[in-house]
Amino acid sequence: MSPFFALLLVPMPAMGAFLLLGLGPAEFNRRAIQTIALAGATLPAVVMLPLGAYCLMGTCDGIQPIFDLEVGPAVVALALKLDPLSALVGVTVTIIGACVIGYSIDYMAKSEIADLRRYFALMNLFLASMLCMVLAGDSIIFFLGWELMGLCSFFLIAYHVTSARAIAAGRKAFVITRVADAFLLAALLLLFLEAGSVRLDDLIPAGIATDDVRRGLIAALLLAGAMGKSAQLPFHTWLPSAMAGPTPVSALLHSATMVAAGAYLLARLAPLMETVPLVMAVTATVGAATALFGATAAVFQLDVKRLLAYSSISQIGFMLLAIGLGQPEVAIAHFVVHAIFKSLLFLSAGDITQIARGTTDIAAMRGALRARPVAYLAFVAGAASLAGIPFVTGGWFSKEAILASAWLAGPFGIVLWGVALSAAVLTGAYAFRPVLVGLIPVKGARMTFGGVFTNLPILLLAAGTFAIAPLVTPMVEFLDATVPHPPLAVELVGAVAPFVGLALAFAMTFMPRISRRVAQARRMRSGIRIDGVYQIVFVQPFVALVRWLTGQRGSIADPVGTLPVMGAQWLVGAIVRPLAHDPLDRAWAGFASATVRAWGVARHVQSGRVRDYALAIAVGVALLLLLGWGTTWR
Amino acid sequence: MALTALIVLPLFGGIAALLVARLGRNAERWFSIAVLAVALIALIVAWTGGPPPDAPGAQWLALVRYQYAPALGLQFLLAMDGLSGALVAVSIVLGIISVVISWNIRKQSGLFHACILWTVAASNGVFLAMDLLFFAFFWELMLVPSFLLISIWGHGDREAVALKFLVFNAVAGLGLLAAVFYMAATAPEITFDAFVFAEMGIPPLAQVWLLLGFSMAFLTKLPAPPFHAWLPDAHTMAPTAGSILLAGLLLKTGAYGLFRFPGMLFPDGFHVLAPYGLALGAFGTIYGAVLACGQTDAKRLVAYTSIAHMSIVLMGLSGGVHFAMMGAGVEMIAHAFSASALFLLIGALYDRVGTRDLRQLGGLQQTAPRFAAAFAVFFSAALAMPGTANFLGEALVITGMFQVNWFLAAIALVSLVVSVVYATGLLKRIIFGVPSKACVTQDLTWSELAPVIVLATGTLLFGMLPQLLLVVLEPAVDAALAPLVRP
Amino acid sequence: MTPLFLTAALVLATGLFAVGLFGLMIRRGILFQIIALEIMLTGPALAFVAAGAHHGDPGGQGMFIFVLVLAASEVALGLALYLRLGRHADVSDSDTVNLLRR
Amino acid sequence: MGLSGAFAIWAGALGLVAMALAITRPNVVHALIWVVAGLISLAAGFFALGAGFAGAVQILIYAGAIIAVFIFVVMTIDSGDAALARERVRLGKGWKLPLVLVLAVLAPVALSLPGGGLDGAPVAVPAQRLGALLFGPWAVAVEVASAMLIAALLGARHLARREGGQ
Repeated sequence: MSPFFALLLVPMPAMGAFLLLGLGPAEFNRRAIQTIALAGATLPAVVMLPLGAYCLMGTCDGIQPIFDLEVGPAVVALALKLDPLSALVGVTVTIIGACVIGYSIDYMAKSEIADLRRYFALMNLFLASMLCMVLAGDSIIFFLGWELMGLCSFFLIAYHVTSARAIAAGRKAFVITRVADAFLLAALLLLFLEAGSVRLDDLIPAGIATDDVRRGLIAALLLAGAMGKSAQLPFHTWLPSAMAGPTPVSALLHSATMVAAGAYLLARLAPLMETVPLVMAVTATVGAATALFGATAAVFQLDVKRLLAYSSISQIGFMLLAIGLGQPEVAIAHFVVHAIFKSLLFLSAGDITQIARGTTDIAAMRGALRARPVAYLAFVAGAASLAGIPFVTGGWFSKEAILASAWLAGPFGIVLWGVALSAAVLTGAYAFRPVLVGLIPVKGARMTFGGVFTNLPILLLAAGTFAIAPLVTPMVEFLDATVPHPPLAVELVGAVAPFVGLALAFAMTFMPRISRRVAQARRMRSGIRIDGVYQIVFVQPFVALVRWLTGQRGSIADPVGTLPVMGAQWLVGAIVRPLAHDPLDRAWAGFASATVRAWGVARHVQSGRVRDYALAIAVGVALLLLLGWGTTWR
Repeated sequence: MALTALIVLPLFGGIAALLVARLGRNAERWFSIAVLAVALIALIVAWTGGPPPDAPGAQWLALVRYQYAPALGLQFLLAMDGLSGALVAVSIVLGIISVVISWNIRKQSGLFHACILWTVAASNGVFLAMDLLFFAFFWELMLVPSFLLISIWGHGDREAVALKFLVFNAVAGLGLLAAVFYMAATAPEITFDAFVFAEMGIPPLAQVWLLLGFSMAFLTKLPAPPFHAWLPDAHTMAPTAGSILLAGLLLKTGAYGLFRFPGMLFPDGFHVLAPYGLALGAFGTIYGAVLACGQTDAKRLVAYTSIAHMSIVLMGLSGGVHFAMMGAGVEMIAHAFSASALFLLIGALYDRVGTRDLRQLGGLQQTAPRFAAAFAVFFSAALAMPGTANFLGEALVITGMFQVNWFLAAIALVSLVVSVVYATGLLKRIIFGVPSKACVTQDLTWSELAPVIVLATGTLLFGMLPQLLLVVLEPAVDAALAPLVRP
Repeated sequence: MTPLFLTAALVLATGLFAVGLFGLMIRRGILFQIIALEIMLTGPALAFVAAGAHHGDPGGQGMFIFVLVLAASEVALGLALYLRLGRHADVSDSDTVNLLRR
Repeated sequence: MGLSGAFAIWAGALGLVAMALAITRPNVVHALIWVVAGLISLAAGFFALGAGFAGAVQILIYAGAIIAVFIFVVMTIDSGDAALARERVRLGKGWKLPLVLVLAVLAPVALSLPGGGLDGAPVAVPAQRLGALLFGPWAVAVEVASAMLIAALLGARHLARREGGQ
């Protein structure tokens, strides 16, 4: 029983919890649901940590095959895989999953049994699918996890089933991620055709070995798939509106794990991507552009959750930038750090805003220091790590590594470095805005503390943001890579950026003139209305086509279906109907009426007058005699 | 011998059901279930009965041949391979489910169960008959019980719709008959045996015309877009059992026909017409999906999704590549499960709420959680979520399409995306939202939940552990592809 | 001259018959039509007697007797009908009497 | 031997002329008298042909009895001058077609006249031979003739009976 057998056990508990809660017919009370959910969430962590430790000690590059079967010429061999990348990400995901689900036990305490059960079932299913994707050794299980995450995000965003906005947000998220999944599926299937097997170890060399055109296409498709799932620039519109879901969902799915799955995909297939320089350049530029766009949009947000959503977009932009520059390991390090502080931010913000009348806009966080000190201080820690306060927070190390790799990547790299730096400054700005708002004292605010399930995860994550700081470089080495070090001056500039951002934030919150202008920047707040553009360019034409085809616009319903039917009916009219009255029959009828008319005439012969009859006799005799004379007499 | 039982048993069972109905106390329902169960056992016996000695190919699991009029070339020839065995199993299971689901049908319940059994018998006949005359006979026979089911127990203006269904398919059947008789006439000595036709070597031009005749019947039953006008009406007006049989059995016969005969009898004709089949299939997936998004009647929406899924099967079948054919086979069975389940659920909802209009439904999540869970499972099957058999089928078809033509693969992927739109649309209007006053219903009873669980396990099992299905289909696909090897 | 008597007699008989027929056609009065009928009968009578005379066969005169009987009964009925009709229709014109029932 | 075919033909011709005049008279009585004249001349012809009995029967029964009854009936009908005028008018009309037809009837007989071949003198046929014939082979015919006469008698009596003795 090879040690890798444990790999199978990692997603099992979460899947079991889902099956029990989601599809199980048995009735559970609230307490039972919470225990099953907690078990489903924490057990994977319990199993994953020893595996991670095993990986730390020795080499850990093992495959646990599940089954294999022949489909025609190809062999489909499903398997789970343990290597430094999957171990590191797996540990992070399990830990954060446990924290968030633990937190949500208290957070969701008020919702009634049926919804609670559905919520925890879906959260566990999400955790299971994320772990499947992370630990997948072949493209089928990878795609299974990838798609199941999309499904769970749809159901969880639309958790508040009665609110039309949440449902619409869920549908939008699912459609856009599904477009990305289509690209990814195409890429994986093309690789499958090349390799004749589904194992990632075979796919990557086979992908590298193919001709350039096909490899370029595959790489481009993979990038498109990653960008869709990670809400990068063209596909980002679904993430801000996905905030309609409950806060723990946003914390786990839409910031820490699912949204960063794109980065993980590109990191996993990095050897293949690096062989296509053009796609790498595109990845980098997209990453940088998204980082900047996300940061600028976040600055103008009024709602703390939307602010954090745009922040996620920009942070993952940073990850893509790193991958684009050929440093996937740094990106993964940033992934781990980002996962920790972003989920921390969401959980603490959720806790603060929950007690303040439930709305999640920044003004509601006023006086949070006194009202909710534990959550507020945790929020400050997270914000610091997000902004990248030097030497103290993990965020600084991973962001510094990314800026360094940008600087060292030649002339084009320096441009990207500039963009990334400005994004970092703006990150500092938007990170500290809610913190400063929280400092504004509010009279009569009573100091309250959440339950143990609320505070334990928050404290754990807060500690994590600081504990991870020294571990960033070892993490990168663990992934067999080195952290690039730019010249000292560049590092200093990077260190100053967050403080410039802090100043900006201070100006925005406390100077009335600037804060008023920030409040009115409605265009920026809605992400330069890209969402509206998509609505006009994609959604409305599609709805119009549907309306036209189903005949709601007064046109023929289902034209391709009804036209042959109408043609047939016309044919019947043109050919059959004239023949309906059989022409032969009509001829006989004509003949009959002619005889009737003839009878009319013939009737007059019998005039009843003796003279006429005499005349007839005379004629008859005359003719006979003539006939007789003509023939016999002579 | 077991093979003939598969057809004869339900056929005479149907007649017996008419009589048994008089005994009352649901006698005919238990009787029908018993008949179908025995048929299932017969299937297993036939399956495990070891390969028949005189079978022409390696892939045949069982074969029955009885020459009852050699002078006229008439014989009773049945043969079963992996695919037809699986389809027969599916049709029997769906037969049992449609009996279980319509437990509260009181009007002429004897005839109702007779129609169900006759439909199963006729479709088993289509799946097994290798004698083209009998194939054509069962092909037409299938229409009669479905016509009765729709016109007697349907809703709305059911007679007109049933008639439209009958006329559409009967007229299309003429193409099949013409081709069969032409082949029988030109054969060296008169026979209807498909194996003889396979080795007969029909001239290529004739093959094209014969294939056109065959595909006229199969495409209408499939249904492929220009000939699909009968399906949405038939489904909306049919009773729940009728819809299940229609979606689970009748649609599969069209696909089975395209799987078996073009490859075997008309290889040259297939190479000529395959591109058109691909184009038609591609158009069908997009057309069916887009139309499904705009429907307001739940059953009509699912009917259009069936058109989209079956067009993907058509693409797979006319691809002529190993993956595509395999994918088509899997998609056929997966669609049978998912479409029947959706019809079952919508039918159950209709029995409780009295309407299928999506604008009046909604809020099932609050009032009937078990309903909602069932819908969610088959919602994910409808949009081919990995882990369901639908995804396996469509992924294999798309892989095949990548080998044939990338543009078609792109279209199939677009149809995957559009499937999300209509699936979430259906789910939104039924499950989510504030529960409308029409929607306060009691949850699924056990008699409805059991079939749902059976179908769910079918979909998820073949999705998670595909080798159960692929091992069965492998020989059938290899044999079907043998004559088609691309020149 | 004597040998031609039978042919001439037949011609005369035909003439008598023709005159009777002519009378029947042109006269409208019922009485005149009955008279014309009588004249028509004398035609054949003459022919019979002439033929009998030519062949020396008494049959000719026998037939003449029958013609006579016929003429008598015919006149009797004709006049009876004439008297009966006289009560109802204008018997001077036989056209008015063209319906079988009154 | 005294029989002379020529006289018979001559008497026949006279009869023909009388008959022709009979049908053209507007007055019924004149017409009847011309008929009697015609019949008597024909009787003369019969005598010339040797058919004595026939001639006698002609005069006695035909002219004497039948036409006499005829004249008797005509006398009972008082056809006034109006009828006379009307007859004159009618005579003038519509006689062309009948004339043509009558000539058409005469034409073939006249045309076949020369080819006759029916020569031979008339042979007298005494009444005794006639009597032997009538009551010999023709006995049945005579009975039938008498039955017809009785039927005519009854018919005439029934038809001419006044409606219920008005």
